Amino acid sequence: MTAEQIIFLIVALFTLGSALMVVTTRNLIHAALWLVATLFGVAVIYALLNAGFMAVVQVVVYIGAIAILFIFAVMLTRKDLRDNTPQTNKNWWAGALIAVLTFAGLVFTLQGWSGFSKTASAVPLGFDAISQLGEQLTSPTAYVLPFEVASVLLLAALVGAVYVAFNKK
Amino acid sequence: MNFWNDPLKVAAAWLEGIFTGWGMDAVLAHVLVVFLGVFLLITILMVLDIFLVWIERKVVARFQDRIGPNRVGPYGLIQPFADIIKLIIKEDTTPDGADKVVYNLAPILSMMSVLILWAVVPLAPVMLGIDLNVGVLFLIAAGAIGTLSIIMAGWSSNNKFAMIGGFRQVAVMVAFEVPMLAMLMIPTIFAGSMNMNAIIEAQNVWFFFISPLAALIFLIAAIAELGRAPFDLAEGESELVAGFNIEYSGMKFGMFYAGELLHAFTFGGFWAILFFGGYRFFGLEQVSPFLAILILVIKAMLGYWVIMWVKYTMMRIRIDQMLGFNWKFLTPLSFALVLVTALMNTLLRGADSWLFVTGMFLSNVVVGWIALEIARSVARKERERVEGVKAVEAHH
Amino acid sequence: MNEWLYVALFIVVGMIIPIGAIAAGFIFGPKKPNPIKQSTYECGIEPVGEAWIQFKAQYYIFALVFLVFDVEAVFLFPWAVKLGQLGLYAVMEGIVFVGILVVGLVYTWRKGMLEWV
Amino acid sequence: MIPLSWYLILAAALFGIGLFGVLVRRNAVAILLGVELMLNAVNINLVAFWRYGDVTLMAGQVFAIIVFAVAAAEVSVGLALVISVYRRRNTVVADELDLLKW
Repeated sequence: MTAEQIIFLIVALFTLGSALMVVTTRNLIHAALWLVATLFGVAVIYALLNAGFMAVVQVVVYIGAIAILFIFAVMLTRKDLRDNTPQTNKNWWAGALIAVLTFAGLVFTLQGWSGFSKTASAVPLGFDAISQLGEQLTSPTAYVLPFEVASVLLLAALVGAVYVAFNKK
Repeated sequence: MNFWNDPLKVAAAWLEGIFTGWGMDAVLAHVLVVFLGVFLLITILMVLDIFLVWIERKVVARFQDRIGPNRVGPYGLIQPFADIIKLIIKEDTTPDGADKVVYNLAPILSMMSVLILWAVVPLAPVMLGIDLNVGVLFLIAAGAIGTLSIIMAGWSSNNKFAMIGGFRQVAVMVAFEVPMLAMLMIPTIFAGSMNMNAIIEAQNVWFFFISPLAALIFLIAAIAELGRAPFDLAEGESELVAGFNIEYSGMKFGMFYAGELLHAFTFGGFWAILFFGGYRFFGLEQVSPFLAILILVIKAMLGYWVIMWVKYTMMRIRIDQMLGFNWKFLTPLSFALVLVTALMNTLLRGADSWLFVTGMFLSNVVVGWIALEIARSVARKERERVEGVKAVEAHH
Repeated sequence: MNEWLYVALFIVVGMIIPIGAIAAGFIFGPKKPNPIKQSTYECGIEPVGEAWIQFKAQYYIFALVFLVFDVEAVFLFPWAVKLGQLGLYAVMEGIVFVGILVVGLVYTWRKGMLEWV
Repeated sequence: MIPLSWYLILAAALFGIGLFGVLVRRNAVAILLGVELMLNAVNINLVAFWRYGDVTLMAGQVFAIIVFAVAAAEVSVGLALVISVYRRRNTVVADELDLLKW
């Protein structure tokens, strides 16, 4: 086993363990902090995939903004933060079954695919993912439409959230 | 390649030779050497941090017409070491009902978020730190961890002041991160890269002269990010007592305190790197890496001095004014500046160097002037409105 | 391997050193807890209730606007990197992109949501 | 080298855990935390396919960034809904929001 594989396994276990804590912890602030740990693990996975930009963006967006938003939202709805009623509903075993079946189904489906265990070729020397990204995000023949639509989506999210949560009526 | 010209490579090769001589695996030896290098750098930073306490206290004393620490050692130089011994032998209390793990993790993360910033600092042309092609965003990512540590400290202390202080601090920090993100785009546009070293290499003319407004806004956003005056709302004794770190004592408090000072110095350094040419100074950096490091440290100290100067001459702003200033003035202005810079950069491409610099400088001045005029007219209307209301009230 | 390994080393060392400092404080400091000392500090007044009080909605709005601009910056940074080699159309795309988001900021402003009441 | 399958299995497992969270948690904020996990699982897949395919085709990364925007939109509107519901009904427990059953 190479060092890279060992690192991957450690990070993957860390990520999955924190993810399990996210869905099982009673205290919601702890759940949000475990989410931060999970997302950090995912950022390390991106770094392992040579996607440095994605890794740092993961930290900036998820840990810097989304986790903070979650913590603020928990504080705003704090009555349920420390209640002692069960945090999971009665059908938790059915949920667990569905989750396990989904996982098994996904793995089973993927196993039949010919490219399942292929390995990556080396990144070409001097390849700059960010500059490629910049070019393709603005190129009319590539992804300029998703680029602008993302802006509209964010606008809709901002306006919608402000309207929904704080309409003074 | 001798030690004087490339100390890092020479030392690393020498150490790796020793380690492999002991029969160590080459890759492992390399990692170990890098580990030692990182350890050395961070230790130097911590020692520097100790002296920053002394510098800060001396400078504030001068600003306030005092002498400052002068009893312990020559010029009071031993004073910070006495402070550290005091912090170490102080009792480390944890309040009842605190969330122990989160409470203890917060100061560690706070210090770590500052220390890792130095990973991307290019110290000299041959000592680039880590040559990340996302260097500029790394700054924001580290800041995100710092923000998180403040929320963790505030929440886990089980103290109302800590809670409110932490949340207010975070609200201000995230608010001022928006103009900071925008201002980081401007060196990126000029250099065509997010790599810190590429940004320094591109500064044949310091970016300060090309985009002075960007340098100014970056400084304001950085000061807010640091939580120093005029944005030091946690220090508001009458409202928040000490903000998020009220329950911390001993070395845990020391971590927050030292982290803040080192953070200020680090941002002085980044200000120098992004807008004042980093280690470059009329070709002197090519003479020796040691000279380059000296230049960078002097520039960082000057940046740090400006941050202190602002801190000790400005009053604290109220939090509503802080946030209003950011969202209603700084954010629109910084995005307007980014777009104007992008437009001018494209229009002036291929122009002579002096034309480019003059055009950029003038566009910055115009944008700043328009923004100030708008702010002034809005302020005048607001004042008339308020005074008009008062006049009517007095009339009744 | 790649440069992120060095970043990982920085993170590890950056945590070891504060842990060491705090551990030193833990070793050398006295440990004599008592209920008064352990109570939360509220300027000498006995603490009433718990600290997990409810917060006002404005915090959420600020985090929300920040999130939107943060994600926007993620899109704009690759644009900024490549801008030097692209034509005027790229600048126009950027202006449209930012312009759409500024509409959101103006809406929030007009709704009075940027006020710290 | 790490084969592609490892990343895909990790992503599938993360998706499963997220799905479990969405299905069983009672608190609406916790359900949104589960959705975040699922979106991240998708992103791991997208970036892994980018890396293991032709790296000069940026589609994987572009769509991962779009997923960031989608996640941000989902979280902001979702949490705003939760806060809105909390203000009207004083609860964020999804089981108790049964107005439409009547």
